[in-house]
Amino acid sequence: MLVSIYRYNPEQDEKPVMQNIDVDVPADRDLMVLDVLELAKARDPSIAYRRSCREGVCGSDGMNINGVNGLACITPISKAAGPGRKLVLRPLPGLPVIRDLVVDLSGFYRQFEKVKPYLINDAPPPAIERLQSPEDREKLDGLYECILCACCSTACPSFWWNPDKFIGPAGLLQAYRFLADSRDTASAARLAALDDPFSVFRCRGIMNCVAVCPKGLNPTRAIGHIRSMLLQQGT
Amino acid sequence: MNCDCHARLLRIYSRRLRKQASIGKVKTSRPINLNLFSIKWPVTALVSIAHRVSGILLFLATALLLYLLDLSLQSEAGFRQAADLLASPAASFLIWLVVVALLYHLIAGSRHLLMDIGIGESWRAGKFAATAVIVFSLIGAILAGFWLW
Amino acid sequence: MSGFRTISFDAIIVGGGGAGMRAALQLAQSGFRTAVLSKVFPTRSHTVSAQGGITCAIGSADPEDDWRWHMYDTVKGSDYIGDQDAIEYMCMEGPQTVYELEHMGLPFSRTASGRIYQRPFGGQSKNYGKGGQAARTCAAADRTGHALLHALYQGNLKNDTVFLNEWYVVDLVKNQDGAVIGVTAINIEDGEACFVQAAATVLATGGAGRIYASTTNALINTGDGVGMCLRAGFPAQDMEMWQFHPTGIHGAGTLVTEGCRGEGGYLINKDGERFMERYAPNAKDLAGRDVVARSMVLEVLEGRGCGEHGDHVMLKLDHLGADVLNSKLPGILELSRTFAQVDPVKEPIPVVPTCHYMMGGIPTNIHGQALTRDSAGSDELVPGLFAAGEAACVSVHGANRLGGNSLLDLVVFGRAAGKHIEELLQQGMQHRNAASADIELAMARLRRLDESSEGEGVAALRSELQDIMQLHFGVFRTGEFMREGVEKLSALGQRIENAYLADKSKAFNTARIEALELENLFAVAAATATAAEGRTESRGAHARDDFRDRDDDNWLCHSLYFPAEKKIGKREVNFKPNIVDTFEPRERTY
Amino acid sequence: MVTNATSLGRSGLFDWLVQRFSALVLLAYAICILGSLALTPDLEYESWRAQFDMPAMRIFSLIALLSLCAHAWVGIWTVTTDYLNEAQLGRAGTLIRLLAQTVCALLTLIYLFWGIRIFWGG
Repeated sequence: MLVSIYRYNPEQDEKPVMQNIDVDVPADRDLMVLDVLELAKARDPSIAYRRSCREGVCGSDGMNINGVNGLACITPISKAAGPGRKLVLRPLPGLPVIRDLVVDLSGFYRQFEKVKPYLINDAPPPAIERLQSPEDREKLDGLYECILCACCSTACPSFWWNPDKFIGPAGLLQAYRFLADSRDTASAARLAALDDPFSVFRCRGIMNCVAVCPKGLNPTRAIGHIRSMLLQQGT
Repeated sequence: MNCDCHARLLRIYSRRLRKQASIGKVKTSRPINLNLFSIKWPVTALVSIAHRVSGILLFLATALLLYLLDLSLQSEAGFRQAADLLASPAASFLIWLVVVALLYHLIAGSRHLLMDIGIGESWRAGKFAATAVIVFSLIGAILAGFWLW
Repeated sequence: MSGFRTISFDAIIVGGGGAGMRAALQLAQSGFRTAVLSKVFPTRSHTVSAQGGITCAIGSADPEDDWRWHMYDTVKGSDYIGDQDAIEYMCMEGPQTVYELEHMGLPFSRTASGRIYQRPFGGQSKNYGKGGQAARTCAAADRTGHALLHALYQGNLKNDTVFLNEWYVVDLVKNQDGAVIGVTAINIEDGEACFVQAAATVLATGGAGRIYASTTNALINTGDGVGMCLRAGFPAQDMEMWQFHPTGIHGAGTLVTEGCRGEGGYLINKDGERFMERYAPNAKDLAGRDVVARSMVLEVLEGRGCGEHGDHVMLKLDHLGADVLNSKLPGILELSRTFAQVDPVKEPIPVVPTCHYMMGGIPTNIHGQALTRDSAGSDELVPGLFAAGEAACVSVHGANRLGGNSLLDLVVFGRAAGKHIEELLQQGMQHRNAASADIELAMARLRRLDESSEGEGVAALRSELQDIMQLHFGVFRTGEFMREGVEKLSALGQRIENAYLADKSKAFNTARIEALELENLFAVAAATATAAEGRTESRGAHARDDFRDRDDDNWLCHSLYFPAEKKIGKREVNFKPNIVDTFEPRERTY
Repeated sequence: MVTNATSLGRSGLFDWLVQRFSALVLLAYAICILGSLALTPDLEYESWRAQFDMPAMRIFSLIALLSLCAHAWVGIWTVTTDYLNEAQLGRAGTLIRLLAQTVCALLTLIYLFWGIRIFWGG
């Protein structure tokens, strides 16, 4: 199978190039893109990419696969490229490339940290757990599962254009995860910190984030909920 | 030292440490992969980008529309002049373009308004609505053509 | 210090998984200069893959539940070589640590009354084995590890812990007194090698499942902490004890949680028979993991395996209904559809026992302090060195870990290590000075790789290692076959020492990291092989064809592998809990 | 929080509300005008003029004009801050953006006064 990989080594290359590598893939089963990368790396160990759990829960190997952001470890090549077609692997769009398929995620993490992604509740905790009804807990479904792979934010043009000001779908999903938590008491302050023209409102609802999320989460909807909460508070 | 103050100092210290630890080679001039043609755009994105483009077109075309409106409302003669202008193939094509942009902007905008009230936020509904925007706009463009010519 | 930057902290934690971040949180909260060095961004650590839950007697499912019952189960599960002081501490402190996690924001699933949801897991009983199956595993759907790891990362962000992410720790730095005074580490992003100095160094580097060809473990689980300790001359304990999880997806090795069986799923052979009823008439599919894994292999060996090659069995879940599966096991549906092309709502999942957990590791006491042997053969603390989580062997799991006890182990002992270091620092524990030579010594490995000009590539050597381990040290072991394995390994060891690093570049050179990891994998594999060959009995996960019975007269003890001599010794099991009476060894049936 | 001197209300929510309300007005106005044009194929000057001279229509037109300007400004501001910033253009980004915004603001003002003259000029 022909694999085209974005190569850039800052110590050798002026500019990134697309390198074509022919990888022998077993014909009897459908490999994941990560398996193909591992095969390519066995031949050329200088190819750099991140990976860890290889089962889609750690979020390390987000990359742009044939034009679509996704996790290499749970994207089958049959779905990514189709039979006989070339696999094209590029780093996540819009972020500085450290090397090959490895991007600098520090800006992405900064936006995540901006939303104070932790439970705030200054009341002294009870001797046991804080109680939460199953209905209240259900509100966190579709939010807490985020793996911070950055597939969504780096598929979002608003995040490309204003990576320092727009929090981006991943960060906003996390913001809503805490706004929606019945145990969190800082909603007002959280909302106040989001009511500027950029942090939330740069979302144009284009749904690229929803289209690529490997966990099937829906940041667009979460952002809509944040807007509704801002509206309730602000009017 | 009170507790708050201590915590603040600690925070400042830890930021400095973080920074210190990340000092290394200067990280300027890293390339960014942002070749817009290498990216596959879902239909929802295309519809949204077209909405933006049509908005910009309309902003510029407003001058034309205001001019025509002004002319047509000035006098009987102005009205004729405006009507004659519209009769020329080039101008009527231009007007058709503007009307199409307007229709598209209205239809796609209505989808955004619906999404604001929580309709069409799931991926499936979003794709469906975006496709519907395209279909309705095409029908609108054809009708506008019939109406103009 | 010649050419190397030195960064200094009160305490450093190597590893950003559950144990490391829990220790870091403790220290950051008390204001000490603490840094976590992690080779991956912390939420990419393997804790994230834990599914089923964290076992602990919080009395939500059953208000009568008692931590002593949990302790009994754990001692029995360990096949009696778990240290009872440590197990007692873990089970007793457990509820408090779980509540702390909940207060931190961990989104546990809930019961109708709003308490944390608990599900049944293997090896759990009420009333010291006499009251039937217990439900003691606190769960956040089937994503408990993910929820736990993220909650801990969030807690650390809140407390401004310093994270040195994507820093790879190469080796421990020892001074002439044998005290650990810090580590050498590479900043992966730019390749810079540093000396990171600390009064306390905590190894929370997780397991080493990647020594086997088929494992549920992440690709990063390369036993770095154990490798470092062995290279520094410290012993490793119970390294023969590797848990094979009964339900790894056939072919892919991906984990399918025991929670599936907790929720009512069961294993069937090719005839559709629920075979665990024969092997464990009472607990059935919820017997200890070692028991279930062995039963599965026996079914396959006796020709009742499923599939074209008859090499696996099936996990049946469809009878639970789509609603239960969607609410309690959503992640399993995802994984099965992706990796087995099977929809558990309709069809059973093909599963095989797959390497899952390292019960052994760096021997520690309940404060996380690493132990070695003095010349007289008794325990001695390693000054400045601590370990917690899977890398450590405290030992609460003995010869077999119960499901849900690993998450508990890592938060309880991560926290305990943090607390103890806190005390020591308050008492004035100081940095010890390093001589240049000490650091140079620890940098030697890096230099060798940079100077390598020929030899074999890392990937091929690694897969050879994994195949040897899989073949010779799997679910069933025999002496002769293991001795063959030990020989193959020692030949391989020489080739690994000469591994060739072709790419010498600095920036994000993953080839260099993988070469360094390979040496750790090999160190762990060698320890495992020697210990497995040396323990001439069957106990817990260690099952030998040539010694089928448990031998309490000779082997009711830990094994201790000494890297310098490449030999194993014995270490006494602690049978002295502080509060409860000792649980005496008995025959272990389910 | 990120603030911006050139945004309309300096609050994201305010801008967002302005854009939504103005959108609704413009939608209604467009339907009204396009509808009347489509329904009267042989339009004469007198009826055309009379339509815009109705008091209700004059007010509606004015509201629509104001909505148009507000809607356009929020849109233009969004577009310019997306593409014409330092992240895209380097250091000159702010200057270029200010220039573009000035031009657009002038154009918007021209539209506003021109429109008022058309509808209310006599």
